[in-house]
Formats: sequence, C-alpha cells, structure tokens
Amino acid sequence: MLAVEMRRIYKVYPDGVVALKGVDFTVEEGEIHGLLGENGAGKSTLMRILYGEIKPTKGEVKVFGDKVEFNGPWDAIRKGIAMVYQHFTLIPTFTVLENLYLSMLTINPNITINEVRKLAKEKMKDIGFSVPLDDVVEDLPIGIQQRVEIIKALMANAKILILDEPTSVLTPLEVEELFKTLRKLKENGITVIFITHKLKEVKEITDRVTVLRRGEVVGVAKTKEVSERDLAKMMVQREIVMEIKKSPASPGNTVLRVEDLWVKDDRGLDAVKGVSFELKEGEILGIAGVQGNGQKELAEALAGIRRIEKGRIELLGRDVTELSADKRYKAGLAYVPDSRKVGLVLDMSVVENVILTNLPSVMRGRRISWEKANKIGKEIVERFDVLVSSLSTPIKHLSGGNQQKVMVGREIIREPKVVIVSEPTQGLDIGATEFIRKTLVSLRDQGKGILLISTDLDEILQLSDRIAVMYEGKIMAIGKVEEFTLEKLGLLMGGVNA
Amino acid sequence: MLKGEEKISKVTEVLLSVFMAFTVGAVALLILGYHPGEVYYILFKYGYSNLNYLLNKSTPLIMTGLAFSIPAIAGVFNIGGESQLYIGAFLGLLTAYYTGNSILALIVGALSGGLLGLFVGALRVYRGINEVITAIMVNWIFYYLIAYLIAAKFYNPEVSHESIPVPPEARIGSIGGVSLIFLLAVLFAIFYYYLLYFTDVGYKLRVSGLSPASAKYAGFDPSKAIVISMFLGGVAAGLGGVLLILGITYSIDDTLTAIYGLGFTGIGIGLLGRNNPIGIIFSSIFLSGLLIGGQWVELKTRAPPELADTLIGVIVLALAIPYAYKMLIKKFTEGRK
Amino acid sequence: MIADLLNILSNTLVSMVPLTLAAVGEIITEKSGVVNIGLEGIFILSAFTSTVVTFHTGNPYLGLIIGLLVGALSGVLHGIISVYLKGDQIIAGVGFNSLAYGISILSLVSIWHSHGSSPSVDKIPMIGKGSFFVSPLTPIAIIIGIVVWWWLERTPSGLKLRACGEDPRAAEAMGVNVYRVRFYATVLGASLTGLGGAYLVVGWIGQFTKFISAGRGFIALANVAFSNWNPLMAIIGGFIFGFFDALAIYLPIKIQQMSGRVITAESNLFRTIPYLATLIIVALIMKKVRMPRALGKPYIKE
Amino acid sequence: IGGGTQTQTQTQGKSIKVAILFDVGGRGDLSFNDMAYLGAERAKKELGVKIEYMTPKSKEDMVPLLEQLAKSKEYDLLVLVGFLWTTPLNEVADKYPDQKFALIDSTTGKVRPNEVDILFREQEVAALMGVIASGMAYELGGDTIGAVAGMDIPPLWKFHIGYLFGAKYFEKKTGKHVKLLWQYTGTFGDTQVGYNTAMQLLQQGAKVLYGLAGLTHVGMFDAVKDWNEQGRGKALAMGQDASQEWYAPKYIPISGAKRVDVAVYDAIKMVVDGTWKGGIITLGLKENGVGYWDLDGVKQFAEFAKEAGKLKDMTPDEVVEIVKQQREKYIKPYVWEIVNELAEKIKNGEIVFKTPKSHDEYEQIINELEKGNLNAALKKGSVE
Ligand SMILES: Nc1ncnc2c1ncn2[C@@H]1O[C@H](COP(=O)(O)OP(=O)(O)OP(=O)(O)O)[C@@H](O)[C@H]1O
Ligand SMILES: Nc1ncnc2c1ncn2[C@@H]1O[C@H](COP(=O)(O)OP(=O)(O)OP(=O)(O)O)[C@@H](O)[C@H]1O
Ligand SMILES: [Mg+2]
Ligand SMILES: [Mg+2]
Repeated sequence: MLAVEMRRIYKVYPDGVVALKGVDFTVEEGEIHGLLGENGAGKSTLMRILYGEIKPTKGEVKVFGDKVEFNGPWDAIRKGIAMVYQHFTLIPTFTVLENLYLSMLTINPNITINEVRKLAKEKMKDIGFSVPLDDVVEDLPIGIQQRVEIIKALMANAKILILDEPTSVLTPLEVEELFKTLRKLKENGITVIFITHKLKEVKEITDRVTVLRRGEVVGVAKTKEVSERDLAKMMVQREIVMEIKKSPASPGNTVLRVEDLWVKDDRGLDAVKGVSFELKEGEILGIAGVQGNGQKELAEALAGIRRIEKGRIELLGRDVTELSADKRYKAGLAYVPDSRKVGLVLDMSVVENVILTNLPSVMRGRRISWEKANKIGKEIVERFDVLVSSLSTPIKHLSGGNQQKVMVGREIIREPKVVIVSEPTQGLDIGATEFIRKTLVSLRDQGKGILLISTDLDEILQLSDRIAVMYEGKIMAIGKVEEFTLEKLGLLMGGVNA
Repeated sequence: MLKGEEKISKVTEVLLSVFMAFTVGAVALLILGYHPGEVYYILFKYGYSNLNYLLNKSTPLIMTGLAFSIPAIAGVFNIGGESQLYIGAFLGLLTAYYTGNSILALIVGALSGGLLGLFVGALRVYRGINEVITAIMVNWIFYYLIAYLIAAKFYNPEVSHESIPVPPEARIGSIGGVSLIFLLAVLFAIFYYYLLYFTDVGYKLRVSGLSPASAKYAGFDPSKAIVISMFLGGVAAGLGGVLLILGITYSIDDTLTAIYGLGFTGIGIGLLGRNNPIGIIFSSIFLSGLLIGGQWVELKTRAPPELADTLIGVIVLALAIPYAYKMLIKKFTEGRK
Repeated sequence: MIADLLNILSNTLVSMVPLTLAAVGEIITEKSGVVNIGLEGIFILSAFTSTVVTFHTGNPYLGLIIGLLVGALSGVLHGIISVYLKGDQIIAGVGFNSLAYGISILSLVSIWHSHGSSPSVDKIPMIGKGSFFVSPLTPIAIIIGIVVWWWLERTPSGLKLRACGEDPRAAEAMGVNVYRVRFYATVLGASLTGLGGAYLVVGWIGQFTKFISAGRGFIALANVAFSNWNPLMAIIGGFIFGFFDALAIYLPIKIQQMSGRVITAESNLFRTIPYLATLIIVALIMKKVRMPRALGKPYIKE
Repeated sequence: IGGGTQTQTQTQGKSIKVAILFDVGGRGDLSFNDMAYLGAERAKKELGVKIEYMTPKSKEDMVPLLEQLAKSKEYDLLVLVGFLWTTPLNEVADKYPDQKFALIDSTTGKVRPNEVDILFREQEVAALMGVIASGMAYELGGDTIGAVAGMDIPPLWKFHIGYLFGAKYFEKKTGKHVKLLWQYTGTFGDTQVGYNTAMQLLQQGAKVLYGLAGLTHVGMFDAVKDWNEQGRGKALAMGQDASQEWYAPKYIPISGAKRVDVAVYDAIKMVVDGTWKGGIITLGLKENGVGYWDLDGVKQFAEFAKEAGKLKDMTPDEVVEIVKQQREKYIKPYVWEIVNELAEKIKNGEIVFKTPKSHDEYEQIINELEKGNLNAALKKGSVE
C-alpha cells in the first residue's frame, strides 16, 4: 500500500518562484524513502505541502489511500504525519518540555504536562539519547535542539516521519544512533521520508530514492540498484568527483595566535576554558568536536562578537583582543557563522547582504556605493553559482543552500588573511560542497590561514592540515592530520583521551 | 532598485489602496446618511486647493512622521514624538525670543528634541526600560511642565494667554508662494532618506532593526542603533516643533493647543508612508489635506466635525492592509493569464 | 488623616480598573503576537454604547455586558485586519482610534443632540463605608487579572497562545492554528478593554463625555510594558498609577487646606507626579524584558 | 438671568450669512462653544440669517481658515468664539477691512471698524456665586467651599478672583469664616479627573463645589451625587456658563450664567439691523451678560435637555420644582440679601473688578484676598 501519493504537484510562491513543476511522488508504507536533490530543487517545498504547512498551487495528495486537503499541520499530524524541519520549529523561548507538551496537545488535547514528561523520558530511553527537559531551547546547541525535534516527532506516534536534512548538524556517532533509531522505527512499520544531500547516507539507510532537480522528478529508484555515482549524476546532470586534490601545506608565519582564552556562553557558564593555539598562513586548522563543546563561543570570541573573560588574541601580529568585530574584519579576518539567521539579514535583499561584513570596501566617503556593491554581488552569484533571479530579491526567498553560498562567498571574495568558517557546507548539495571545499583549499594555497570548525568529520579529515579536537571547552588534542584516524577522532570528541 | 515590473505593481498597489480606502469611506458615509459625492467634493476642493496652508500644515507632520519612522526602522517604537516636539517648540521659541536668530532656534529645537529622544533610547539600552512606557510618561511630564512654564514664567504680558512670541526677525516666511518651512522639512526628509539608504549609519540602523543578531555579527552595535535612531527621530520631532513655531503659530498658547497631538498623528503618517522618508512627505500631504478638508465639510454640510475623524479613521484602516491588495492584484493578473 | 488615606485608596481602586482590565486584555492579545494600540478607541466606543443601553434599560449590568460585546466586535475588526488580512497592526490601531472617536460622537449627536456629553445613567453602586468606597468591579478586575495569568502560564491553551507570539511558524508546525489563536486572542483582549470602557461610565461617573478615555488607553498600553507582559504585574501597575494619580490630586488640595497657600500654575507640576513616579518605579524594579518575540509581525503563510 | 426667548420681528432684506468659528475643542463643552451655538441658532430663527459652523482642528489652522473665509467674501460676519482666536484675528483683521469680525470672550485690545470684541466680566458672576456657595456651605454645616477648575488660563483667573472675593465678602458681611479650596485639574476634558478631584475636595471638607472646567466638572457633579447617596455627607454643586441644574437638580441648585449666546446674537443683530460699530464691549451683571440662572433659564435648559431626550424620568417643570425647593432650602434670605446688595453695587458701578494682566498680578490679587483684603480685587470702589 502507498503511504504517500502526491500527483502532479505544482507550487508557485507568491513572489512568482515556481518551486515545483508537476511532481509525482510516492512512498510505500514501511519504507525509508530518500529524497535527493540540489539546493533549491524543491525538496523542502514538496514536504511542506505534504505536511499541510503550505498548499500546492495544483495537484493531489493522498495519504494511506485517502485523498487529503490539509488546512494546516494539525490536520497532517492527526493523519499521522510528523516532520522535522531543516530550520527547527521549536519555540525558542520555551523549555524543551513546554515544546513537547505543545506538540502533544495537538494529538491529545487532554494530556497533562506530567504525562508528557514521563512519555518523553520513555522515548529518550528507547532512542538512547537524552535532552535536558527543563532548559530553554534557545540556550541549547543546535545538535541538541535537533534531538528535541526527533523526540517530538516520535512522541507524536507518527506513522509517516519526514526528516529534512536531519544529519547535517549531527556527529557521525549521533548519525549512527539516528540511523539505528530509524531502522527500529521501520521495524515498527513506520514510514520515513529522508531528505539529504549525502549520497552515502542515501545508500546506507534508504530503501528507495526520488531525485528532484529544479522542481521536477528526474529519477526514482530502488537504492540497491543504483550507485552513488548514478545518483550524483542524476542530481546535478554532470559527473562529480568528490575528491579534493590537495598539495602538502607549506605553512608560513603565524597569522592568528590565541593565548589562554576564556569565554562564557549565553547562560554565563564557562564555555571556552583556557584555549591556546596558533594558526599559520597557508594552513587549514580543523576544529572537530560534538556541537556544544565551546566551538561556537570560541569562533565568536575570535570574531569579536563575544566578550572575552580572559586571554589574548593576536591577529597578523597585532593584539586585537579589544577590537570590535568590524575592525577585525577590516584587519583581515573573515567569519562565516553556522547560522544563516545570524550571518544574513533575511529581510534584506541579496545585495544588501553582500555588504554586511564588507561595508568599508563599498564606502565612498560616507556614502555607500551601490554600483560597487552590485558588482560584488554579481561576482558572488556568478562565481558561486547562486540560483537567484535578481540581486534585489529578498534573500529569504533563496533556498537554504543558495543562502549559504552567498554567506560563504561574501567572505571569501573579499580576500581575507584569516578565515574562520563554521559548518561551511551545512545544507549544501554536493556540487556546491565540492566548490566551497576547493575554494578553501585554494585560499590556503594562496597563503591564507583557515580555521575550519565542523562537525562533519569527513570534511575535517579531507581539508585540514592540522586538527584540534574540542571537548567541554578545552582542546583535547592538537596535531597533524596524519596523526588522526576517524576512530581516534571519534574517541577524542567523546572525551576519551586516546 | 526595483525592476520595472515590480515598480508598476507597487504603484498599482498604492493606487488600489487609496481607491479602496475612498470606496470604504464612501460606504461609511452612506451608512451615516451623508452624500459621499458631496462630502468628497468639498473634502478635495478645499483640502488640497490652498497650497500654502496645505504645505504648512503638513510640515510638522512630516517631521513627527520621521520621528516615528527612523526609530521604527532600527526596531524602536517611538511614541514620544509628542514630547520631543513640545520641547523643540518650546526651547526653539525661547531661543528665537531671546536671540532673534531663527537658525539658532532651529538648532536648539532640533537638538533638544534629539536629546529627549536620546534619553528615551538610552533608558531602553542602558536600563532596559521599555521605550513605550518611558515615552508615554515623558509625553505627559513635558506636557504639564511646559503648561506650567508658559502659564507662570514665559507668558506674553500683552496677550496673557500666550507665551512670549517669536520676534518678527526670527519668523520664517515663504519664497515664491511656497512656504520655506515646508521646503526645509522636505530637504530634511530627503536628507534622512539619503542617510538611511546611502550611508553606513543608515545601513547599520536598518540591519540592527531587522536582525540584531546579524548586526552584532557584522560588528554593529544594535544598542548604538537604538540610541542613534532615537536621537535622529527626536531631532526630527524637535525640528518639527520649531518649524511650527517659527513658521506658523509664532507662540504657544497656555492650553498647548498649538502643539498638542502632532506627535501622535505622526505615527499614522510614518506608517502610511511605509516608514520611508519620501513616502512620509506624501502621506503627510495626503492626511493634511483630509484634515483641512474635514473642517470645510462641517462648514458646508453642517455635519459634525467628527464626521471627518470617522472618515479619516476608515480611510486609514483601509490603508492598513496593503498585503490584501497585493493578493488581490495577483489574483486578478493571474486570472487574466 | 486615616480618612484621607482611605479616600485616596478609594480613588486608587476606582481609577485602576480600566487601566488593569485593558492592560490585561492587551497582554492576552500581545502574547499571541498581535499588538492593538486601539485601546483608546475601544474605551470610547464601548463607553458610549454601554451608556446608550444603560440609559434605555436602566440596567448598568447590561451596559457592562454591551461594553464587553462592543469591545469584542472591535477585536473582531482588528483581528480580521491584522490576522487574516495581514495588515499593519499599528496603522489599524491608529485608524480605529480615529474611527471609534468619530462614530461615538456622531452617534452622541444624533441620539442626544449633544456634542459633549450624554445624560446621566444608572451606575453600579459603589460599596463601602465611611471614607472607603469601591466599585465591585475592582475585585472583579483583580480576579480577571489573576485568572488570565493562570490561564496564560498554566494551561495548555495559554501555552498555545504564547507560542503564537513567540514563533508563529514553529507554533504552526506543532499544530497550533496560529490565525485562529491570534484572532481569538485579539477578540478576547479587546473585550476586556471594552469592559473597562463600559466601566468608565457605569462603574465610575455614570455619564459619557467626549474625551472620556483621555489618554487612558495609552496609559494602559504603558502598563502592559510596565508589567513586563505579566497580568499580575498589570494589576499592580494599575494600582500604582491610580495611587499616584490620586496623590497628585490630593497634595495641592491638602496643602491649601492646611496652609492656605493657593496653588495655581504649580498644579501642572503636581500633575506630573503619576508619570514621574511610574518612570522611577520602572527604573527601580526593571528586570529583563520579556516582550513576545513575534509581537506586531503579521504571520504570512505561503 | 432669564431664558430670554423674546420673539423678534423677522428682518427683511437680502439674506445675511454668518460663519461661527468655534474654539479648537468645538461644541460639547457645556460652555462658550455650546452657548455660542445657542445664540447663533436663535439668530437664525429670529433674524432669518444663514448660519454655518466650523471647528478648527488646531491653533495652526486658525489663520489660514480666517483668511480663506474673509477672502471668499461670502460671509457678512465671522464670529470667532474663544480667546484662541485673539492673535489670529489680530493678524488678519487689517488685511480685510470689508470683512466684519466678532471676537467673543476675548479682545485683541485694538479698536477696528470691522471688528467687535465682546467679553465678559466673569468676576461679577463668580463673586455672587462665592456668596451663595458660602451661604449654602453653612446650611450644610460647614465652612469650606471648593472649585474644580480647568487649566490655569486668564478667563479662570477672573473666576478665581470673583469667587474668592464673594466668599470673603460673605465672611465680612456675616462674620462667618469661609475657606476656599481651589483646584486646577489641568484639563477641560477629563471627566474622571473631575470626579476624583471633587471626591478629594469633599473629603477635605468642602461642602459646595463650583464647576469651572467644562466637561471635567461633569465628573464633579457625579461625585457630589455619589457623596450624598453614599451617605458620606451632604454637599452641593454649582455649574457655570450654561444652566446645568437639570443634570441633577437635587444636587445642583444653581449655576452661574455667562451669556455667550447673547453676545453672539447681539453681534449678528448689529449686522442685521445695520447698527454695526466696531469696538470692545464688556458684558457684566448690568448688561445681563453674566449672572446666575433664574428659574426661567433653568426651565429653558431643562426643555432643551428634554427635547434631546436627555431628561429621562422628569419633566422640565419637575426640574424647576426641585431646583426651586433646593434653592429655598439652602439659600437663605440673608444670603440673598447679601447677593442682591453686592449685585447692586456692581451694577451701579460702585465697585469694579480688576482684570489681571499677568499671572503675577493674578497671584498677587489672590494672596491679598486670602488675607482678607477685598479691595485688592477692585479697580474702582472699595469694601469696608
Ligand atoms: N517562501 C518562499 N518564497 C519564495 N520562494 C521560495 C520560498 N521558499 C522556497 N522558495 C524557492 O523555491 C525553490 C525551492 O526551494 P526549497 O526550499 O524547496 O528547496 P530545497 O530543495 O529544500 O533546497 P535546499 O536543499 O537548499 O534546502 C527555491 O528556488 C527557493 O528559492
Ligand atoms: N549600530 C549602529 N547603528 C547605526 N549607526 C551606527 C551603528 N554603529 C555605528 N554607527 C555609526 O556609523 C558610523 C561609523 O561607525 P563606527 O562604529 O565604524 O565608528 P567608529 O569610529 O569605529 O566608532 P567606535 O570606535 O565607537 O566603534 C558612525 O557615524 C556611527 O555613529
Ligand atoms: Mg530545503
Ligand atoms: Mg565601531
């Protein structure tokens, strides 16, 4: 029996973007179905329609054989559909428990908060991870927030579970745990729709896969019957070589020196506890670690956004500890944050976002030169293949991946001396990922120093010349990439000194 | 930076808004038992024909509109245009009286308004006090304070119900039939437009208002934006006060009729102008015309003066929903395709 | 002296009712993410309609209910505009204030040929003894504040409502019908304000006059911020403002009474007392602001 | 002062057109705006003139409106109600020598052929009211009278001086001490403030309250009613300008009159009769421009109220009957005697009140009066 049957789905967004052009999409009951596609292919749009959050412009949706017309997610939820979004949908100012309670109320209006607590604890035990139920969501690291999302979906006893790029913020260990859970769910007859860019994951976990390209279905296959290469070709219509050629590093002078850095997190607890390291020109220093071990606070402190309790930061031989972020950027630092909500002003146009960290360079006296800004914008769009109709489009109308490209491109294009990047390929498709990684390497080859913060160990191992592992605000180990194996990294990240 | 097509639909949107507003207004008039044709005829004939009056009337409103909108862009709700205008008007008046120098009066008025705005902004930033409370309280405090000062200290011995007057040499008249104060207000609005969209300060304000987290990331201080925008807003209101005094009323009466209410009207003006300084010039002229015309509707039709309030209320309500019109236009154009 | 104090207290308890009711109502509305600055207009309109009804029926309780209903209707209008038509909530409020004032006075003119005031109507009698008299609406307003607090903070529907004001997209994704919740919150909030408006007449002075709200809608709005969006604090906010207002009236009279010194222009300075006091108290007790995150932003689904 | 509905013969000739320009507050103030309307409507009925009304939105509208109306040459007379028009008129009057203006309740201080200013000697009515209030306070077992005043503005200075003078005059004549509690509320519109102020005044022992704050003192009426009905004591209220007894005849036995209606009517009549003469006219007791409302006046206003549907369960006659009883009960003959004697002195010019030119002078007069120096309030004559 078909769990989901979507026929000839069209979706035109109010601003005229045609996101889906007659998509047929079916999911069989009890399978794990992969949904694959480049950035902006329409994956999220399709799923938001299935979840009743938006309405299709045209087309028909059936769930377990019944034709449905959802007026909102609550209808979908009652029909047994749950969705974990790419951008989380938790109330940031509520506690975890309040969030869970809120979502449970849709299914069972009479449930009490204590029952929810009990249920949540049971589910956490089942899945094998736990989250602090009484913490306010926005104070939690993104990885933990995602766990909340998954627990939330599971508690809803969903028969169909949609996961929109669930692994992009998880560590390999967490991904394994998640996959175990998914398999367990499958055993229980739950249907899973799994959106990802990662071909390896498709191969590993899904039964069937649908590939979308620019709003159209370009292929449906049993996963077993296709290779990663085939999938990649389908997705981007070209050959992909996901291998970064990298010459050995030739590090030069120290460009960033950090001495005994102490930083507090938003709740006022020590998050970075006496970190020291050096970054040299012409090298990539990877910082590995599970989300929430102080990487974010470290990056922000280096960028000048977060107050430093103690310590010293030296940029290109100059003490910048007291400088504000814009001054550090001007002095040759670039920082790509892990959240697009921070790195971009979503209500501004593309070109206005292009100059966010680059204001001094487009100033003519006290005047902003929009001609110059547009030129830079065009260059970014071209070089990074950003899918956008015009530079004056509000950036919020770009797909997540394209937003990411603007954010990374903006920093790279201004040729900084030191680049701090946090999850630079999060949510990017393979083509773009490849492009950005290559760019980072070539920047290194041009003699820039790059601090790469990533939870993606493949990325860390592939790009870094040296690696530092952070655990609970401290650097557990630091050394040449050759000194680390995947396994050793995994242990260090878990706090085990190997 | 809008493309041709977008520009056209923006214009249709505005036109449709205004058309709908007057249609709804007409329905309201019919319900109330008045003849919409007659009322609108009088409203437009008298509201927009006396140019000097119209432009003078819209002058302080442009300024209080800006006083609301500039902080709004930076994410602050400045409901304090009222008191910022009072203080500008009052101190501008004193300066003009004692020095006879209109330029100096303009500067003092603008700065005093700006400082009062800054005070509200600073309380928000450094003490965390919501600007709505501060502004409402400050409005009343200054209302009574100035009422006191005019009644007891700075009254005109010749006309005991009025403050000391602006001396003739400090008054601002008109050139070529166009009132100079209006020109000043327009120049000022253009200056603010330029500031917002073509300078770093404006850009930082806008980023801070839309996304404080992004502002921090970019190294702009959102708190600074609040304080700066409140200062700029206060300057506008303060200047509006002086322009009113130097160009129109030349004194403040001891019931404060001359200066009361302009700040509140400015909120509507700013929003109807979509928080855009150029839009504010137009929304201010538009609303001023309605206000002026409303008085003549009373004279010519014997309708109570509150008919104009009702009509303006209905029109403003109908102008509050551009999104609905946008959807309407879209449905219409799609239907045709 | 004790009698003076009791009298001030009576004044305070009488004055605080509309400020509390409207602020508590507005808290409900704002917690759902909608801001309604049309409180002034609701006050006037409900005060007027309740006057008409009370005049003709002689039943002030009915007047109170009518005020509530008219408030609710105003909320329906604001809800349609701001929730379903995604209008600008502040513009809508500004427009409504003007409309409500205009329509009330037009009706006043056509019903009683007066531009300023209605005839007296029956009031809900104040209760008390000696120098202490208070309207039965005072305890009711306080109870409403407490109940609303409990509802918003302790019940599932309160949780849903707050979710809409914090992050409507997330709330929707968790199955909350944001439009419906916001709409009802707007209607409910406005009806409490309407109750406050009716009280101005049937609970307080027994008459409608042209400027009956006299800026109280804005004071109530300030009270919302003062309370940090907490209905319990809104009760206290209403009390504090009412108290200093009463004190500001009391002081110059008492000074005259005791010393014979007549206070003329300085009376204006006394009038600043409630505003100054409120400001100072806010500065002293100020904590982290808990304004709903999505306040005033229309929620637009594609 | 009586209602004065004497019917005049209709005047012939081309129809005369008059525009009445109210004060910014507009009608509904129970005071000069409403009274001006009454006068104009009477002129319309009795003199057959055409009347149009206009309420300026704000002070800044006054000059342009005045100019535009004068320029249109449509109106034989522009009647400007309220002191806010003073400066605007002063600016405009000379530019339009063919346009006639009447300024009511204020003066530009200039004599122009095309301008007539009509103002009132409010001190005279207030003085009588002061005597009456004092007398009533003693009937109610107290010695304190009060006033709920609007804003600290020149017209109220005159009321204050007169009222205090009256109280002190009563004291002088009877040897009974009287204390006045005078409170500026800072508003002419906030009824609730009027209520609270009245409550506080009553609490401080005031027995009779004089309402001098437009709509604000409507709240005072209600407070007085509550005070009595809650059994907190006995107290009475007095209105001013229009007859306001009908609001609560049991508690408002008397109101002061200020015949803005007569002023407006007379100004129009001058135009109609062709007896126009520019200049400054002051109206006082002698000219029947101010005074207290007699029972005819009370009845007339009660009839207006009845027509408008405001008198619910009373007839105008019943109102008058109650007022009559209350006056008999609370205003004793000895008080009337003092009132009449004082009125006589004023009418025959034996005493003339000062009109303070500045706030300082006003305060000075008040301070002197408080000390019992009655002559401080007088420009001419003396009280020994
Ligand atoms: N709210 C919106 N308004 C207008 N256009 C939108 C909106 N959301 C998405 N789009 C556009 O629709 C298209 C499909 O977007 P969608 O988010 O479905 O892509 P996706 O496949 O999920 O991409 P990604 O892998 O980057 O998340 C894109 O071109 C995007 O710019
Ligand atoms: N957050 C902000 N919002 C609006 N304008 C701002 C903001 N921050 C700074 N500005 C303005 O932008 C201009 C440049 O600011 P910038 O911070 O670069 O100056 P600066 O000389 O570096 O000052 P500082 O040393 O205080 O940082 C100044 O006019 C400043 O007032
Ligand atoms: Mg997506
Ligand atoms: Mg700086």
